[in-house]
Amino acid sequence: MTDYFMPSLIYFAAAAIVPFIAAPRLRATFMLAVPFAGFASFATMAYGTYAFMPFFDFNLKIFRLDGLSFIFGLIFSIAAFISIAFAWHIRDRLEQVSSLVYAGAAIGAVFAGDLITLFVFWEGTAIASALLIWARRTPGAIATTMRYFTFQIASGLLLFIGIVLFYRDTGSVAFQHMELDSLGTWLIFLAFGFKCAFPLMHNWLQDAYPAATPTGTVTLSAFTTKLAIYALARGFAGTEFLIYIGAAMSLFPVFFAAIENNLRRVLAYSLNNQLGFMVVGIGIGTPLALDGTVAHAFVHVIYKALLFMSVGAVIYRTGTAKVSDLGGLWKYMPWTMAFCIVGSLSISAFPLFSGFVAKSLILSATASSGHIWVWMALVVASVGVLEHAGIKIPYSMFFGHDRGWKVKEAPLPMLLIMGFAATLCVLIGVFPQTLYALLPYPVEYEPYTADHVITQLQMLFFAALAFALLIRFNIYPAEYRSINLDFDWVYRRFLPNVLRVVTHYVTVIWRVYARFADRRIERALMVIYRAHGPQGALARTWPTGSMVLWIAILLGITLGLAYL
Amino acid sequence: MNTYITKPVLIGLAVICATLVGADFLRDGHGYFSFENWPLIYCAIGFVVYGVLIILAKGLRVLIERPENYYGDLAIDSEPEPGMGPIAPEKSGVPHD
Amino acid sequence: MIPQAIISQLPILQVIVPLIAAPFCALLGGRNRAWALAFAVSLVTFAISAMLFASTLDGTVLSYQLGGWAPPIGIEYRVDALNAFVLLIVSGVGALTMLYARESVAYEIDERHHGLFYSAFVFCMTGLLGVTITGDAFNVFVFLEISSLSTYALVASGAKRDRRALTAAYNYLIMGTIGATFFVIGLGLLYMITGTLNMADLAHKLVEHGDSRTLRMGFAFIVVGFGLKLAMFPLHLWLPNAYTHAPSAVSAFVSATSTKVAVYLMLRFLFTVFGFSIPFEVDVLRTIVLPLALIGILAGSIVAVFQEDLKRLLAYSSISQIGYMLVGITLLTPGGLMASIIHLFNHAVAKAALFMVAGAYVMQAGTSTISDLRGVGRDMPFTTAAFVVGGLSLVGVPMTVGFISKWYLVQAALEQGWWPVAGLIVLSSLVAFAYVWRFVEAAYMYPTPDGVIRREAPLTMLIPMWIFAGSSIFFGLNASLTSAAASRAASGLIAASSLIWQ
Amino acid sequence: MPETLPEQVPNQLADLLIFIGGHYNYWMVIVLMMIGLYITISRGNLVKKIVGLNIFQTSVFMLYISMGKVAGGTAPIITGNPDEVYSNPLPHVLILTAIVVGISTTALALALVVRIREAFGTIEEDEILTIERDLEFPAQEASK
Repeated sequence: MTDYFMPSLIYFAAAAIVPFIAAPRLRATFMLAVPFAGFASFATMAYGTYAFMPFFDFNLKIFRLDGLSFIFGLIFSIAAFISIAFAWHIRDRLEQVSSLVYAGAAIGAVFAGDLITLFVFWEGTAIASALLIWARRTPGAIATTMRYFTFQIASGLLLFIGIVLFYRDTGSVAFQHMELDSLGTWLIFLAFGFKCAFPLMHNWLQDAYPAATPTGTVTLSAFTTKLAIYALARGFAGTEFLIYIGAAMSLFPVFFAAIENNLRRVLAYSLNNQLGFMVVGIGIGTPLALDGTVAHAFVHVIYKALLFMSVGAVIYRTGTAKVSDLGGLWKYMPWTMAFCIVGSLSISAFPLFSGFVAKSLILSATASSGHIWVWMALVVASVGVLEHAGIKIPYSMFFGHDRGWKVKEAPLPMLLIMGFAATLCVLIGVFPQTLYALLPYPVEYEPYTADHVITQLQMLFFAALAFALLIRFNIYPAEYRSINLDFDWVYRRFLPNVLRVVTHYVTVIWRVYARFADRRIERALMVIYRAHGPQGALARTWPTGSMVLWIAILLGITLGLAYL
Repeated sequence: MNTYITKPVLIGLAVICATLVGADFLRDGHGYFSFENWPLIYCAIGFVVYGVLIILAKGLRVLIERPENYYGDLAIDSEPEPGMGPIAPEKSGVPHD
Repeated sequence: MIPQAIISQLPILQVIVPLIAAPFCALLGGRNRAWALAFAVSLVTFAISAMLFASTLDGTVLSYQLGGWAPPIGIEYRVDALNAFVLLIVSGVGALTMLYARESVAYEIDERHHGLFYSAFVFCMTGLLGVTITGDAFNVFVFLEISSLSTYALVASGAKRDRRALTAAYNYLIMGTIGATFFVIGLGLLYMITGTLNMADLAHKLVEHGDSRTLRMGFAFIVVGFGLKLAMFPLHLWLPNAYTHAPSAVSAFVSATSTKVAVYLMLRFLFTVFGFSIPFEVDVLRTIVLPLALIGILAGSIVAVFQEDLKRLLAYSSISQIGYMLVGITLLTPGGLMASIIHLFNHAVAKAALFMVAGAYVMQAGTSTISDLRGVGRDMPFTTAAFVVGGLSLVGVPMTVGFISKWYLVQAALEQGWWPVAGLIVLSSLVAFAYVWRFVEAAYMYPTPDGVIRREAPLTMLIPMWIFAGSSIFFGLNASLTSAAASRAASGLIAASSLIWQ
Repeated sequence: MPETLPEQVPNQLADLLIFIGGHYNYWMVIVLMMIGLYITISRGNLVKKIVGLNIFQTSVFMLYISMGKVAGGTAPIITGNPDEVYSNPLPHVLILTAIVVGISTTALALALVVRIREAFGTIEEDEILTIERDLEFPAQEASK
């Protein structure tokens, strides 16, 4: 059995058992143990390819462990632990099972040695995450799930077609570096792009994440996008094209986040922005850049989960995540505020916090490889990150207008896990070497140089000063209930209208054609029926004599043929 | 929105910024690009970029802002956000404005 | 573990055991005693054919000389990969149909005739097994007549339920006898030019003999004779009435075996005896048999779509399925042959299951017309489910053995470059789906007409049904079993014939 | 007829006559066979069809027997005289079996005809067909 083993089997096995555990407490603790078991199963293994599975005439490498997949396996296990712990109070079996399957599929995909296994788990994450959003069970959420699911399956389909073409061109399905030269690799690249929220394909992120349950969003935030980053890093490291995509990706969400009313959508935009950083890192492709991407992905999972958790806690207590309804909670939820601030400081790369040690890798890699404009874009983007995630999230939730909320602090399990995540962020910030040791390529980069710290602090505090002044002189965008259109307007409003018009004309034409064709088809069917129906020539019971006649005729023909 | 950005907060911020400007000469200036080594460049970047960014965002908002029920009832924005199960009982304050 | 003495006697035992047991069934009479003996005999014959099949797995050809006479003079029984496979199918279907027959016959045939019915049934099985196993050409005729005569009697025994069974049996008799007599004439002509009746010997002599008008006449008579026995398109007119009005157990057994044995005979004579040594034989196949087979496929399935009675629908579907086998033969390639042999197995299994289901409906619902069977899906869930599985295997849905045979057939046709034939095969599968769906729709989509109560079929009927339905899926999933046996048989035939392959 | 037949025509004619004369029994087989088939095809009466069938089968027996004839050989029944010339016994034996098969078929056919007579009241095929058609499509009959 061992040669079929892979870590995600533990998640799937647990997912199979969980529904049958009646006591909610017991079920939650059982689920909590799963990430540890998952990580332990591959923690001590040497790098190499372990499990093989024959599939038609392929021999699928379903468990490959190497530098890149180990660290992603680790961070996915941590993410699984965080999201499961945060969902401690959840009773809904669907959400629990789908989160386990989701984590398992993501880890399975990370360890996939070839494209087919990757595709299987790629689809697994799509299905499980859709169920996770669906678990909220409100009409809006279900509609959003359908859109989300279509996007994810579209990505899966592109991947599948890409693999088929890739196999036809190169004859191999191994999952390693691919050049963007053939249609197959382009389709695979696009498939990864879909799930990595490239510009114009990004809006499923902002559309679906706010639709999930607060605990569901925490799970969602970790796996799909980081899996896409891993896939891009594995497949297309060093592709020039990615640098400019990454720059674009890190820039445009900043503006949307600044004016967004729903905090979880702000965080979704921020997630999109952070992905931009990672994509730039992959695009540059130098060992330092790739390390930067991996490090950034690693820390991003933690602090993004922390931010989503703090917003989740606020939702849990107040029932809303809208800036227009929140404010003044610092008196009632001090711990959540503290953890939220730690998260915000980490994301805005404040020194002594995890973001600082990771993002600087990417920035210096970009600068050292001479992409001035891209570097400028990333600097603007990091200021933007400070704006919407560093300041807007904590400020609008805990300070801002006092809406008169008098709520209790978040329940203890939530606080504990948020504390764990916050300490993790601080630890990585203070001791970057722990993180650097895990990275795939050896790192000789020292984040804490005086120059770097000072410039970073200057930038952050002057931005904060600007914020304070904008608030003071009331220029800061006011918060009121509203939504902002994004690319999803195209397929939620524009295309349906176009479709409605087109179907109107098509039906008119079809009706004209139908009248004309009906008579013809009717007559043809009658002819067939007359020949084959129960009284038809072919089906009637013929007199014996005629049967024998047929025999004689056939014999005659064959004998006649004998004389030709 | 400005109940918390009182005068002492502003003064505090100004003091921090002043010290940072003071610390600027500590930088030994071996950034990758030439303009990185100009004095106070990062302070300027932080302040100016932030302001421009907010103004551009407000401009964008004018274009793409829509009422909450723009996508009809089948959208999460127009339906009440039930959070986790029943809205936490202790909530007594009602959001106004 | 079986003593060597018995193993060497297996070929003759295969035929003698049922032959001797048959009259005893008539003597025993009585309620279940005749059935019990018949069932026991069928199990024994199945065991024998299983042992035969096992011993021919490694390609050995068993030969048994009746009475110790050397082959060209004496009658020799030869068992190679092909007829071991057919033997297994015939005795397997026989055993399971016998188990099924207990309830079905008790309902359809009145008490006094049970003994005679079962003895005729066992005689029919003896005849079919004999035809398959014998290596002597004239012996084929004798066993063919044994099985045919008993089949006519069995079909006629359906008269208790519907008097049209008598005319059906009569027609079947006239056509069957003419077919057999054609075969004898052909055989006589062959004997005239070669002087021997042993098939293997005949093959050598014919190759030496080369082309002559008598050989062509012999070939023509034999092909038309077998064409009639396996209900090739214009000669199929006896089949619908025979299968419809025969008792259900009989139609299940006969539909699954007698036409298959005829196909086996066609294969045996075309490849082993004639071996396509003269171009005339290929021309006959390509200009007469192939078009007729294609028309048969289409016409059979289209007529089946319009049928009101379920058993008649299945009968017409048999005609079209036989067309597939003939197309497989006329392709004259290893792939084509393999396809028709696998289809032989698939059709035997699927059609037996379907006719058994029809028999269960006749017994429990008293009717087999589709409109009266509305909502039967709910009242008799297992039976109807077996119908669905058998129907899907008939249509050739993936995961069923039907898919494998159709797959090989289309592949062989495409290798040969016969695009229209491949297209037609796929088209007719669609039509096949139409007539399977017609009944499935009636069974599941419509509510049960009120006042009609139908109980689920008894277990002794369900087990054989589900063994057939299950095996059509089981062999669909791990296709290697049937395709290995089929490819062994096909290569054996090709090697025997003088067709040269690239 | 041209005034003088070319020299070689007569012996061609002669060969033809010999050929036809010599094989008169095969001609008999073919004639019988055609008669048998014709009766089965044309006659409506079921019993007459069986008669036609029998004639058809006897033609086959004739074919086999004439096949086995050895010039000057007597019937293949041992007469104890060692240097007796017999014609080939094998066809005779085959035809014995064929006769047995023929008789049993006729017996079964006649039994069927008796049962059909009881069930349908007639053994004329077209009457039986009309009865069967009424059985099968009673409703349509009225509606058509």
